[in-house]
Amino acid sequence: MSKSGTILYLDGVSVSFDGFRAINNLSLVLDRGEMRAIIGPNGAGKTTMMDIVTGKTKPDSGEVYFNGEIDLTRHDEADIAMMGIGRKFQKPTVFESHTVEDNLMLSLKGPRSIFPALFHRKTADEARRIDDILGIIRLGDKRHMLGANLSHGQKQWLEIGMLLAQDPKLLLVDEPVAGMTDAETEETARLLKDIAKTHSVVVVEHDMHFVRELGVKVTCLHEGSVLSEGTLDFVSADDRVVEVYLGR
Amino acid sequence: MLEVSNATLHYGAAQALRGVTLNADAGKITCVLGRNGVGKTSLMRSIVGHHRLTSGTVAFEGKALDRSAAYDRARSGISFVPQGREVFPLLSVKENLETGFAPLKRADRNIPEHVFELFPVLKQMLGRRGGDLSGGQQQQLAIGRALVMRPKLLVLDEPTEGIQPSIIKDIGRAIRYLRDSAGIAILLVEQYLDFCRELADEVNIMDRGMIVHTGPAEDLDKPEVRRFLTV
Amino acid sequence: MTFLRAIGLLILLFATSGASAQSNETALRETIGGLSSAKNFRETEEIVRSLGATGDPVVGRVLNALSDGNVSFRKSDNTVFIVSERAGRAKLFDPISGDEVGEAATTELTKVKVNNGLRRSIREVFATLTLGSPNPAVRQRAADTMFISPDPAAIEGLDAAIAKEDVASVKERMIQARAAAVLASDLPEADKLAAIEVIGARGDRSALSLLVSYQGRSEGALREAAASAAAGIESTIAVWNAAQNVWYGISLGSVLLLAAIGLAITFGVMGVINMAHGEMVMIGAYTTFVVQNIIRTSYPGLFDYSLAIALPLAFLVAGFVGLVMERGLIRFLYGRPLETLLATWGVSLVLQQLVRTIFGPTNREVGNPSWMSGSFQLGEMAITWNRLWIVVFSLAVFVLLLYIFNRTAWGLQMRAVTANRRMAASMGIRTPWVDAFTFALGSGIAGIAGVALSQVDNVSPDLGQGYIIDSFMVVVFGGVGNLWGTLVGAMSLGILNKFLEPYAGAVLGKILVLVLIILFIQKRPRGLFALKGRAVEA
Amino acid sequence: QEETIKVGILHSLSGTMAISETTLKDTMLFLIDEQNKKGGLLGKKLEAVVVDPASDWPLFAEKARELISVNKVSAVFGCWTSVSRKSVLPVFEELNNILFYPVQYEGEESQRNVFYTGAAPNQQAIPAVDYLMNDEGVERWVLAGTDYVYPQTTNKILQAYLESKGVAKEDIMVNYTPFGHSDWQTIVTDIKNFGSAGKKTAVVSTINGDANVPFYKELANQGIKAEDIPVVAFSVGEEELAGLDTAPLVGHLTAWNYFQSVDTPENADFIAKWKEYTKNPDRVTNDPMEAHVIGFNMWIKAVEKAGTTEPDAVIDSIIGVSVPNLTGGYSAMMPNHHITKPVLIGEIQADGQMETVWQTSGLVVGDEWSDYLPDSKDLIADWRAPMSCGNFNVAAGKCGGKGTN
Amino acid sequence: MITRRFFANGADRRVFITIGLLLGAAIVVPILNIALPPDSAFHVPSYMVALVGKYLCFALLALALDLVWGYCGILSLGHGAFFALGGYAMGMYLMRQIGDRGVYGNPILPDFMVFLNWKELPWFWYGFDQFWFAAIMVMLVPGLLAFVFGWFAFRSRVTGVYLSIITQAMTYALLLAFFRNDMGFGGNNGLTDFKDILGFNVQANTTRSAIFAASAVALALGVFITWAIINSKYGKLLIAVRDAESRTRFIGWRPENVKLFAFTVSAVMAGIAGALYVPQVGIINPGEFAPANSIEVVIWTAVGGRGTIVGPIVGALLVNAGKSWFTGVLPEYWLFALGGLFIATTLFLPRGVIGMWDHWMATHRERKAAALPPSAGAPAAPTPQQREWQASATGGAPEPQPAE
Ligand SMILES: Nc1ncnc2c1ncn2[C@@H]1O[C@H](COP(=O)(O)OP(=O)(O)OP(=O)(O)O)[C@@H](O)[C@H]1O
Ligand SMILES: Nc1ncnc2c1ncn2[C@@H]1O[C@H](COP(=O)(O)OP(=O)(O)OP(=O)(O)O)[C@@H](O)[C@H]1O
Ligand SMILES: NC(N)=O
Ligand SMILES: [Mg+2]
Ligand SMILES: [Mg+2]
Repeated sequence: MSKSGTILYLDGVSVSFDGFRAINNLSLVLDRGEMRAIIGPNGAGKTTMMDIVTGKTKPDSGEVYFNGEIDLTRHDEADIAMMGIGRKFQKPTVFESHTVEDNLMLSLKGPRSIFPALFHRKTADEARRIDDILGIIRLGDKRHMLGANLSHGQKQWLEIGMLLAQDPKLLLVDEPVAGMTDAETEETARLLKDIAKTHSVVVVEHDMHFVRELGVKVTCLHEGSVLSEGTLDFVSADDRVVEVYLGR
Repeated sequence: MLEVSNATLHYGAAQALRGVTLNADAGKITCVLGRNGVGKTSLMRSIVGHHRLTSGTVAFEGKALDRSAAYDRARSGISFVPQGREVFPLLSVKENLETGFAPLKRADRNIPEHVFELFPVLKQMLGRRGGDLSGGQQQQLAIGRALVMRPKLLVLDEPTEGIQPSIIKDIGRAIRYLRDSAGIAILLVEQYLDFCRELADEVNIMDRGMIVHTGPAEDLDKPEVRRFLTV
Repeated sequence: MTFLRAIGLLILLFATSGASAQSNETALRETIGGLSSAKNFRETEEIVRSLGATGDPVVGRVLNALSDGNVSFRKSDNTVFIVSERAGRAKLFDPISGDEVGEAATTELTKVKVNNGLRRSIREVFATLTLGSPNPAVRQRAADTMFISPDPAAIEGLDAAIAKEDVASVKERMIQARAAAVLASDLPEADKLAAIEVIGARGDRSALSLLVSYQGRSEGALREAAASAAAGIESTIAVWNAAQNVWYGISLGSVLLLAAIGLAITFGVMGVINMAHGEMVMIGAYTTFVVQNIIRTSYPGLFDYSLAIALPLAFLVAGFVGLVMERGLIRFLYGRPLETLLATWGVSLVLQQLVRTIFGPTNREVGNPSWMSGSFQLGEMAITWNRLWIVVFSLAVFVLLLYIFNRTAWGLQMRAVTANRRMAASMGIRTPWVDAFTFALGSGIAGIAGVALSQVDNVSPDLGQGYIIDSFMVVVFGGVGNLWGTLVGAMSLGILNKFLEPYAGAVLGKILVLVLIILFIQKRPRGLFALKGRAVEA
Repeated sequence: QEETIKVGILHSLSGTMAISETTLKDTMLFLIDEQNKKGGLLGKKLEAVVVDPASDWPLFAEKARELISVNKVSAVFGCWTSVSRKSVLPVFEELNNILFYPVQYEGEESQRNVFYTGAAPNQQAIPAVDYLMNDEGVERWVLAGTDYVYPQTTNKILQAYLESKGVAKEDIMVNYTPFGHSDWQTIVTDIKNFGSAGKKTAVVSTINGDANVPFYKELANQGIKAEDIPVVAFSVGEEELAGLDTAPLVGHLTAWNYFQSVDTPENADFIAKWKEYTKNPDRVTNDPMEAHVIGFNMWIKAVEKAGTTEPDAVIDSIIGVSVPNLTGGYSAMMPNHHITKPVLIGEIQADGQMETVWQTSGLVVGDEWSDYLPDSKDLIADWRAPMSCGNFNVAAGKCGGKGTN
Repeated sequence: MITRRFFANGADRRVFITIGLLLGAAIVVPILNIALPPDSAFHVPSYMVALVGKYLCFALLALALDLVWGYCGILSLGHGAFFALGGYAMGMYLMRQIGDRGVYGNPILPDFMVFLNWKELPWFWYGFDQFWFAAIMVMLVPGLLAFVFGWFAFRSRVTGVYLSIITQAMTYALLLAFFRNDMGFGGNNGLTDFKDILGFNVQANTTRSAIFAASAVALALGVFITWAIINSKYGKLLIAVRDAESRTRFIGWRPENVKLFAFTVSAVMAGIAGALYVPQVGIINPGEFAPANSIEVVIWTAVGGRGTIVGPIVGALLVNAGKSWFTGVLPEYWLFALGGLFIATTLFLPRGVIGMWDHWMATHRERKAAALPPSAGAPAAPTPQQREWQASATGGAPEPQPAE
């Protein structure tokens, strides 16, 4: 396998916690501009995989490359984020004592050092961008509400908004539609497809309708490694996938 | 079994519930649906005693609960699976389950076998800390933990969130089983419409802090009901 | 002086050779009576010497009393008595027979003053008198005293005693005492070399002391022999010193553990930044004081049980104060841990001042019961009983807590409640009850720590302040929320401290320990026994 | 409202020093009460103004300023630690008032507005060492102290003194511990080891306050007997011993200018009244209390002599004033603002009292500038006109320390 | 939302009023002290000037702490160390100004060095005879210590109580070190007996007034700088780091740098406060390093209201004025009063004086805006019982938590 041309390249990655192998010799390649859906049973290691990519967890072994050239295991979270990998967490975490608007403002792409931040003035461009995002995540009327006071689903949306604001090259989206209504789920699928036109995306979801909606290649993880890969129809026809994941 | 009447709730000056009236009967599955932020969680938390209603009443088995604390409500047979799981992160899975022993008589202090039948992964991971589990595993633990208490009323706030499809099916079966065999009342908040439609004996639709529709599960296919669930 | 000694020796010979010295009571009385007219310590000492010179064991009584400062004479007629004073009245006893002969107001009496020099002389005289005692322990003590203050004149007495002695260990001590006397005498070199060997073989500090001082006075072969014997002892002592440091470290560690372990619950488990923790310890110590005070005034016989009585009481008193604090204050602050700092700081000020108002600002006396007094010798290491018991006690408390915490339903509920109070309530756990009793448990444990600490430290309103910083340091260093961390943290800080102290001194040693803590936390930002993994970040 | 003469009392009633200073506050209240019973001063009643500087040194300065500027006191009795005295010195100088300082201290100071009624090193430390050397035959010395200025200075003086007496350097061990040191195991063992070098050894302790109790407990438990290695302490009085079981400590020594056990009619009278005043038959008395008694009586006398409480007048009139002390003699205020005192060496008794075993034959004049420190041996203080100088250099013949040229 | 903005304006207005008051005091108080005769009703006695000047320094220290604690969640239990270091730097300058007026008349060595037989001035005392040098050191030494300490600690991701405890260990170690006479800072007695500052007699009324004015201006400046920091994007970041440090990392910020900057700025502010404090109280000694002192600063801040700009100032003034007053009028019972004050504050003013005021105003306005009947809203200042219920009901706190 060649790394060049890939946006994300994992090869032979393993990690264990107190002897439990959460990721087991996992290999996964994502091409530039690709969107990939990842499914798999609870505990398969999907979130852990994202932890590894974003620098939160260091793998015990294996290669993790971004953009074909950057060894992500040598960088920390902030570096990785700056390189253009954004993430939405499974459990939504937003800045609770900031307003929705400020949450977005802090996430907006731009320099990340202290002094510029100290003398920063909001530009018209940024204001517009924030308004746009607020429109997308439908929190326009809640822009001055504190993060802490949002409902669960609203936090999910805000997280997505923060991810959009960062405008990363690669988006890792962990269970974006958990807690959303069916209509919102469809909306989110549309949004992600839209984003995927210009970005690379990895989506983790258990909602098969949603995954189907996305209509992209699907990888099913199980016990830390790839169980099956292909179109959704292909994967869901796999007996092992049915056995461990979809159920009968 | 559970009667909520005319419940209102405020967060500071913001109003989250506006005169909600709702019943959940023994041997029935009562579903609450609604868009994000309409007040479903607020309602559930008011029922289990995490929030104190500004006005209105909650009665369980004919007794008003408004003054009683969350632990007394739990002791009287209400158990709760919260949105966001809230497992005890530093307690092992086994200990998490055992926290459900508190309201039980000494003789009943065991973990019912059906918990492990339903969620086999919990049996494998008895010694692991709750917080180390994956999201879906935690959700399973949260449901299992609620079952340990042998509730008369089970309140589930989006229990399928983050759970793999096969287990969602199992949960559906389990809920039905609990309703049918034990005859307990089940109050279920769901976004997952299909799941709801399959299970519910009665659905309540919420919007902006109010119950805007109550009826049988089939109503979910009516456009005037669907309206409340679209964006 | 030498003349007196010579007489002493003669009489001693006479006494120990078996012929019973017909005590001339009137002569004795006259000598004792001289105590009332002795103008200074030197004159008193001469009387003591001449009493000793009688060789009559009955003088032991008056010498003993004199050494304890219990001999007085009546101002009106200069009669000397052994007295036992209580509240301004004194019972009078005859100095020879020991019979009670009356009573007097203390103001009617003048005490015969003693000082260290005099006490030393009495001790020596006493030794020569008791070398023939029927009690082997007394004989051994006599021999040891004679070893420390060797007197060539005693050689013959010792020889006689050695010949008669049938307890091997006592005999050995006598032989060593004789060797010491030989070194001090002008016997030939060969005898002295043999003596040096005997003393060197004894191998303890007093032997070393003798050898070093002899080394300074001698020359030639003797000097070399003394030097090498001394060096031998020094090297064994060095090994013992290392062992001693470890012991001291453990002992300091156990004090830290005791001080911190209650905090490991109120702060470590419950998350209350409990600045009043030290005051809970103080309350325990004052409870001990009160218990001892009552015992002292009303049931003196129970003194040895005072700690056993104080222990449960201290637990209850401090636990009760904790309970009141939790119900009245802390419970409003769950979820706002930082404010507990402000409130408990307030409580700590109030408690300190309250104790100051009730018991006064000064130290209060808390005594060691006999089983916690003194020390025993383990090789060249003196292990004090109070420290030993504190080590044992602290470990017992630790094990008990560990059990409650990990093995009981209460422990489980405690951990659940502190992790997520609201959810715990929804599991049917009576959170207010758990909170209150957990806090009371932590406070009660602090209280019983106070009982133990009252045995080594001073009981004053500031007692708690002295421990609060160390306690937090230990709990945090060990890793918040982990009882094992508290144990290992306390022990390692104790031992570290005690190993640094001899090299750096107490002050620099302490600074170094603090700096090492700071550096260590950089390596392990969540303490020694850090919890890892998702569970912690969640 | 009848006019009163106000007297400031500046002793910590809370914090670490409360343990020592509270008694002195009570003493002052007692003395003022007694004086008022006698008819007050200059026909007016005395009024005590008590404040609590809370063992907080800058707060001492603030409270001193408050006493003088706001409460308009005529004199202040207060302070215990040297640092608190240092903290208030500039205030007394600036606002020109009077401070009576009742505690033994390291010397090296003489200030116009301060009267030192406690002992200077030559009134305590040096006689104690002399006693040990001559009467107990001590040849080897452990100088153990709390690490701060008083012990450091006293030990510097003692070291110089001992060396001048021919004690070898290796026969002196100096050890400092932090305030409140509570684990004495190592140090007591060190002392034991140091004492087993075949020479008679003694410990000179300048250990302060709280640390003493655990120190003596450890000494007792490790079985260090006064007959073997005596400890002579300069900061341990009856008050400190009240917190200890002294039975195992019998024979250890202290050096002071007063003991409660001193058998004089003045003392008996004072103790009786004191116990009555405090309504506590167990209340003890101690040396700094006596210093306040002397200082207070001197101030009364000086005010009467001057006919005013005006500080300048009192400062002038008090020199030479002599009042009975409680040990049966008279103490006089010297021109250096230090007083004359007898020096007593006492052995600790089983009842927590000290028994005098040695006493200077006469009174010793407090020597503010030690003769054993190179830079202060040429200095003297004399606050009488025309010299009126606290640091007159007799070698250079001028005021102001060394002088620049 | 309009209410929020309006209210934000209110907070800003309060800041500017505070700055105005401080600058006004800097001018008016010296005039009232010096120009008016002592018997005038408007005369401010020197005693007051010194006292309030001291409080202002404490207020600046509390403000410095609030910058890191209130806005960044770093509960420093060692801020007294920076204050004391600033104080020592100033103290060293003042000592050198004594020149040969010391008791031993040594032109170079301070008295305490002379009587402990020091032969020459230690190297670290060089330069302190120059005011500009001392002034730089006042900021540099605390700043540098904070920078180095913070650099290591934040990089190692030491947070929460672990950080609090090592800051405490730091100040405690410094306390013990400065106690040592061998360190060359006067041991326990510290530095005292100052004579001149910049050639003016420190005890003169005019000098006192000038230092008072300097303190007021410094505090005003501190308020302004803190306000500017808090209202910048960086300020928002600071709060974000306080609430969810690891989250900021995943959007590319470096929380260690964010914290380090605030910590260093705060230490410099504390150092300046210490430097202004020393000439006003006339002594600096290791007691300032005592851990209890640093805890007290935390308490002032909490009393006034953490996470507000004016709160710490109000808290410092209130508690210290209380302490001054109580120790004078209730010398034997003032600890009851002060302790009771702290307890009452937590019970009845859980967000501190200013925080509670804000909360009350906010709820009041919001309720008005929502035009709800008052009975329907939750009461503004809940009673303890109600709050307990809420606390247990909301599990986590609605208010920001520190990192631990
Ligand atoms: N720190 C840890 N300690 C122990 N086990 C861990 C730890 N972190 C993760 N695990 C385990 O690793 C496995 C993978 O977890 P992960 O969160 O990646 O699963 P997931 O695929 O995201 O599942 P889900 O769909 O439920 O979110 C799980 O079994 C989990 O229990
Ligand atoms: N603590 C709070 N303070 C103020 N407002 C709150 C608070 N919690 C929730 N809200 C608001 O109350 C409303 C109802 O929230 P709730 O959590 O009950 O919604 P929900 O129906 O459960 O939504 P979701 O489907 O997203 O979980 C939301 O608009 C939310 O913003
Ligand atoms: N002056 C003293 N004892 O500090
Ligand atoms: Mg996951
Ligand atoms: Mg919800």
